Amino acid sequence: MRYRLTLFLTFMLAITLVLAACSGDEDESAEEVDATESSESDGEETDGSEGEGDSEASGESAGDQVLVFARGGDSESLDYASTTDGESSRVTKQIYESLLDFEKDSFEVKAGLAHDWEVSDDGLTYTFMLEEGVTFHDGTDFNAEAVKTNFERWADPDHEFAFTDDGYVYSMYGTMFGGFKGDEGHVIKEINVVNDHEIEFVLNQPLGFFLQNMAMSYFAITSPQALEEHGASINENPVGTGPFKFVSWSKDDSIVLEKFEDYRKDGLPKLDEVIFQVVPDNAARLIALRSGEIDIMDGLNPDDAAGIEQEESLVLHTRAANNFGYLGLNTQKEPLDDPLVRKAINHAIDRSAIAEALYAGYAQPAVNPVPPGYLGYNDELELYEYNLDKAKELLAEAGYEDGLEIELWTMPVARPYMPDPETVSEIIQNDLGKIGITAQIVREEWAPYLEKTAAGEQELYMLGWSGTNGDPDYFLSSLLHGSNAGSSNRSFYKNDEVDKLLDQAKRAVDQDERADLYKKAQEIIYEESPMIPLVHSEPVLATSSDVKNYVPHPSTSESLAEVELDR
Amino acid sequence: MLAYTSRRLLMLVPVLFGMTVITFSIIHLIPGNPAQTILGETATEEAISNLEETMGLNRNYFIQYTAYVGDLLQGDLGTSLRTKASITSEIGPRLAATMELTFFAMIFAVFIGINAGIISAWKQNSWFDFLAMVFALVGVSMPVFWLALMEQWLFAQELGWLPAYGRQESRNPIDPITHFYVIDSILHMDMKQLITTLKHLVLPSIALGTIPMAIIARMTRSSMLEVMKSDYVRTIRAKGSGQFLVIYKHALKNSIIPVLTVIGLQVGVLLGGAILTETIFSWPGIGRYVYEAINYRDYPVIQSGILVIAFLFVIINLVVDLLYAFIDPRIKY
Amino acid sequence: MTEPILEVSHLKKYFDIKGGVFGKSVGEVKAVDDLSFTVNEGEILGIVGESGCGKSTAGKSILRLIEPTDGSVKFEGTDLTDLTSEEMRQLRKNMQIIFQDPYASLNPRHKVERIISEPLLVHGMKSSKERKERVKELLEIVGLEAYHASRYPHQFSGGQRQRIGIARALANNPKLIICDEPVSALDVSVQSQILNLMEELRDKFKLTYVFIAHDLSVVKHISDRVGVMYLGRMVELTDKHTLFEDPKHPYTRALMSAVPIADPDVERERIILEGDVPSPSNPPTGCAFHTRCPYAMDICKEVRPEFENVDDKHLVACHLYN
Amino acid sequence: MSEPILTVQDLHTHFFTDNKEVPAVDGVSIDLHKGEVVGIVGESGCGKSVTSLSIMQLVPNPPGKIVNGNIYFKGKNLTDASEKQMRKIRGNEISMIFQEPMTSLDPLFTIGNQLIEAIRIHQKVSKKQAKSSAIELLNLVGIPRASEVVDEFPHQLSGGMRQRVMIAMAMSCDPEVLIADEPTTALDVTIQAQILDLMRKLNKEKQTSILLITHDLGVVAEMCDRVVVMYSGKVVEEGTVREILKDPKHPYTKGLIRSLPNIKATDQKLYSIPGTVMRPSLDQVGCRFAPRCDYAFDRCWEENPELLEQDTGRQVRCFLYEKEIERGVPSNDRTYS
Repeated sequence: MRYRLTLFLTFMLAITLVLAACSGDEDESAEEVDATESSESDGEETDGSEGEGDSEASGESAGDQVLVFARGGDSESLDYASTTDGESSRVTKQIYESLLDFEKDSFEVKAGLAHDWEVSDDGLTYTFMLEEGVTFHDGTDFNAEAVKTNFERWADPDHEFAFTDDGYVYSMYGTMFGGFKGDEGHVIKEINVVNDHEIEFVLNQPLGFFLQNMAMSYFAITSPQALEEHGASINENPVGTGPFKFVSWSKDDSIVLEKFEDYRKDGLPKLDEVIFQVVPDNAARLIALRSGEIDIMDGLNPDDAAGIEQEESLVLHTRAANNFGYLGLNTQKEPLDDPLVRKAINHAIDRSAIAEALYAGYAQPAVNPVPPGYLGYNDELELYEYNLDKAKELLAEAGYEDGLEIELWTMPVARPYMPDPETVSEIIQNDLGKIGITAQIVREEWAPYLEKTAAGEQELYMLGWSGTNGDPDYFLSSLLHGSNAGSSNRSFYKNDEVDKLLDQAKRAVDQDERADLYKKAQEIIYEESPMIPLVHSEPVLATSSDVKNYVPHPSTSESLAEVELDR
Repeated sequence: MLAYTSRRLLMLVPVLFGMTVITFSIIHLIPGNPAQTILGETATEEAISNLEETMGLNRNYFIQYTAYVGDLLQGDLGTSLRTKASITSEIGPRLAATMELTFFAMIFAVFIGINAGIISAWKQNSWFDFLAMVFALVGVSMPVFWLALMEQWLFAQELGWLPAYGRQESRNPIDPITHFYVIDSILHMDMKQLITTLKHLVLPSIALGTIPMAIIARMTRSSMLEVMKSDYVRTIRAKGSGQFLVIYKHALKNSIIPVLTVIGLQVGVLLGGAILTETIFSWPGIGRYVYEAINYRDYPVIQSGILVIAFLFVIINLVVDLLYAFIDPRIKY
Repeated sequence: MTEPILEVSHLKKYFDIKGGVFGKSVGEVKAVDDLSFTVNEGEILGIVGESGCGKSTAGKSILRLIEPTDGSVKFEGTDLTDLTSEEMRQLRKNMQIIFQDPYASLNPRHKVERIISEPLLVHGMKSSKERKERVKELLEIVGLEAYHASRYPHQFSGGQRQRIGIARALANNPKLIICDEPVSALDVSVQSQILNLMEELRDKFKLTYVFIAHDLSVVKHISDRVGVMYLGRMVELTDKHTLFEDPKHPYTRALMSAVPIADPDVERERIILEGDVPSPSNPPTGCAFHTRCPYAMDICKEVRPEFENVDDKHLVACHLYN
Repeated sequence: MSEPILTVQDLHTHFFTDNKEVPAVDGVSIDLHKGEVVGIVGESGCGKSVTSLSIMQLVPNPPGKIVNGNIYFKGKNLTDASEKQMRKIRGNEISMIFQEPMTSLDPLFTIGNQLIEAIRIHQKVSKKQAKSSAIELLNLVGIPRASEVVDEFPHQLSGGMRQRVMIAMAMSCDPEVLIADEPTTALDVTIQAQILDLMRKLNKEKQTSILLITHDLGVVAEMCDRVVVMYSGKVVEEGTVREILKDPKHPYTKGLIRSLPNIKATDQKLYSIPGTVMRPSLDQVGCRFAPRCDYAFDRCWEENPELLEQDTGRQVRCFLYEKEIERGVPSNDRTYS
């Protein structure tokens, strides 16, 4: 019995080896097999989607317009509003559309499902004119009622589609619209359907970045019929109006989308199929790109980027910065309550060294707590000069000519804005040592770290922030508004003037006016140094040179409607 | 045999109970408030208290545990915090993926390992023996990720023979039935798909199977050498039988028992510890599922993943024990 | 005759057989089943029997190396089965055991010095110089050289190892030594050396032996009285001359006739027993030997024969003589 | 007497370990005739088992190797035979049984399986036929319930039963020569008597020649026609069983017989050969028994005695008998067989 098994195993191994060896001419033979094969499989598929057999066949014969987008992790959920995961919005961006949209490479707002919009002078009423003749992937019509249903779903935990019992929380809605239905700060007072293609939002108070919000992929529109039909499992059965419709999702592996033939824009999308493939290992992903198995790879190692630039068959892309890592200073604690000390530290940190060490240069030393390219980014301010003499002077001025001792809290986990906190903390410790500040590194587990820094136990600490809707408010107010001290403002920075500027900017409707207000706030912050922005990382990615019209968006989610493959 | 089997099954009960206690405790053993850990730096207090409410973290431990075990008994592993999907349905395909990979890795390891061990023992101190044992030593100490990347570099990038990642071609996915893709492609009667699936299995199986292969080879060799010295092998040779019969019938069966122990342990290790291989080869398996859940602090998934892996481990070792009894008539049932 | 130094009465040792779903005890192996005999001071009592008859278990039960299930063992009037383990430990000074396989019973990682001096230390010889002296003395007594003390067991031949085992047993001047197959692993020419040594030592130190063996000729050579065991019970016990000249029990007779004699001229009637010794977990009813006995009667299947005197001091358990 | 069926001629089997060459068998010659039972007697390490394994070409190599000598079986020299030719002889024309019945059977296969294997290696019969002959063989060697025992595993049998199975296996192809290496040493006396009885029966009924290797002179007395006494790799004495036991010549044989505790003898102190068994060695000069010999004189330490042969076939390796044998002193009667 035993050697019968051995023989079987020998046989199995032989097969595997033959498979490996004969793979070279597999393509030609595959063609022949396929002809008989596809007809057979057609007959057997009963519950597959109708078009699948065709699309598969056309996908095979055309072959070209199937794009494989490889990334490091899978999507959490395909219900965009209940997650803040970037890998999720990357996919839902293709399936869903919002009322407005961002320009290809910036956070500038443009038309989306609404081709036009009006804002009342008091900034309290927004009217959107919706595209006509748009249908969802399930064939139902897109109209103002659908928009209303979606917004009510997010605002009202008791809404029939809120799925609160299934753990759905629309945290981004709460953040962006000041809370939920019934909350004090909730800005949306009412939503009025004017007619099928016109909808009116009435606000309690002006919200400077309301339009920005409407362009976010978090607030896209789902087919109400799909919500009815799929209920809480809408997260695995997305139905939108976007250029691609959902086909299948094999978790931790791939999500398959196919061309939506009735897409509202003629001639788009150009691709027949998009496959989001999970390839967790950076090196493996690069190998797959080189061997032609994938077309776009996200999450390139900065160290590999230089090599890519040399390769003819590959193209290197940089995504504009949309985050920053910072060294926080607890402004309530001695000696950090003294702006002179804070400025001294600011002069002592060598940001370029950090950018070089961690991102191989694919990062910018940060000046402001807002990424460059954002509305109101103050480009008149210059980087705090890395100047140890000046730093020492400032310290002496503050009365610490003999140096001082301080705690430096270091993050226990890696984040996109801080891929290696341990190294950063060592660089900082070293830099501070040069001006006589002895930094003691403190390590905590992640949850206690967050709890204790929110409670203000720390002195120096490390954290960061990532953008979502491309509005400066999300950075500046969260991190530095006095009302957020003890939650997201862990520097406990309270400056009435800054608070006033930020509040005004939040309510202002005119974008230029907002930009001015933010610039002023940044000046004060720059001067007071409540936190030391370190770097804005610029993620790098690579595509095969066959991929055309691909433009990475700073939000990490770009529409692939115009992308095509040229091979 | 029946009594032995049922006794072994009964002995599982306390083991399973212990496992549930341990997995249940995981969430309460991490420092700090679990809800804060899960939600991260942008969490509001309200979100934290909401989550505590949903997860029942504010109830007393006993009630929480009872509810946990009650759900488990109904086959309900809970809901993933991250994806809001039922863990039971999420874990199935991943388990299948891991089991398929483990199966082929073990076939590779067992086939090569046992044969190399046998030939080494047979031709003791020959150049083959020497080479095989050097190779086995290297195999044991070789970092899996390095081997995996070398395989990818050579067979995927340079030679283009085999795919670098995944269980199937992205551009031509399979329609899963059992989620064991080899079985699925047979069920679909799709020869091309079967070949593709097998091709995807080659590199990760080798990467994953190399360490067990080396261990099995060394174990088989020493076990064979022991058996070859035994009186009954001398008897069989005195009967006039050839080496092949001696080795593949008698010596192998006798030396397989310690090897079987190793195989059982290794299967367990592979099931739970294939994270590296699964990551490098983009294998959507259970190791990566748990690993990612750890990154995202998705505690229900961590609990369930560990529970399922531990359960499989226990079952495999049970099977190994039953196999002993099957192979060796001296083991009392 | 003097008072018996050792008095064993109704000694029993049953081992449980585990099985079933819960691993409960499903039966017993009656390794030693109601064994009684006495040993006088200075005497050598031989116990013979085939493998599985319980002779070794009996030896170990007497010293409480394994706990007897029932019965009593009196050593110089003290009932050993009543003693605490500490008292027993003290008493072991007077009672020693020598095992069959000298190699397995000596720790291969210890030098002979340590092996022999260990019992000395246990029983209170604190001075290491004294112990060294004693080890030297003991080695000479058993026919080895003093320099052997610094060697390891594997450096010795089988006979020499058995000498070491004996030296260790003698270390604390015991009164009684239980010899469990002490020569059966040895070559013939060495076996006679050890037997002679043991006899010399008996005379020199006034020792008492219980000599357990399966080899009838060896037992006959060394013993004063001989007991024959079959399936956990004594079937015959008397002084060796009576036993070998006039064996009563059919088993004893068969056993004797089966021993090959190295003399081509000896012609004798051979009794070849049928079959194997039955399993002690399921011994036959009545007389345990009836399944193989050429003289078995009906009563043998039902009634267990008493172990009683047939002639003067000749105990037999057989219905033929009652 | 006719030509011997098996002749061992000046056999040298050496073991090579740790840079040492040990002449385990050092120039042994033995004849075995049809229907004859020849005993090889000696203590452990004397080379008797290695001699038997050498005949079967089963000396584990490495470390053992036949360095010199011939083994003729029916005129064919086995030392030149290929492994393939040897396989045809083993178990078919020459069979062997071993000392340890407890470990000599594969514990994982049924008795039947192992017997059938033995049969089918040499005979082209179906499994079914082989099984029925297996049952027949078990009956032949006196195993009760043979048809059940074929399906049992070795551990379910007692030592005596296993040795019977070993004999059945050895007899499966009606061999002309049976080599029995301490076949009863591990068995109880009553079982030993059964096994010896069985072997005697086979010898008488099938005229199988038996080479019986043992250390027990009692077994020799009961079984053998002729006896070869070995000491330290060499034959020291050879003769009929009566000659050896009643009129031993070599001091070693004499000592061996005298040191036996005899069931019939009276209480005297046992004779014992002083010293311990000498391991064979290439460096040894002189008679290997000299260090333990009561009669040793200077020459014994310097010169290796030759095996002296009387025309009757009686052989002794001792200087003491040089003169006696030259003078042709007749040995005791040769009629015993």
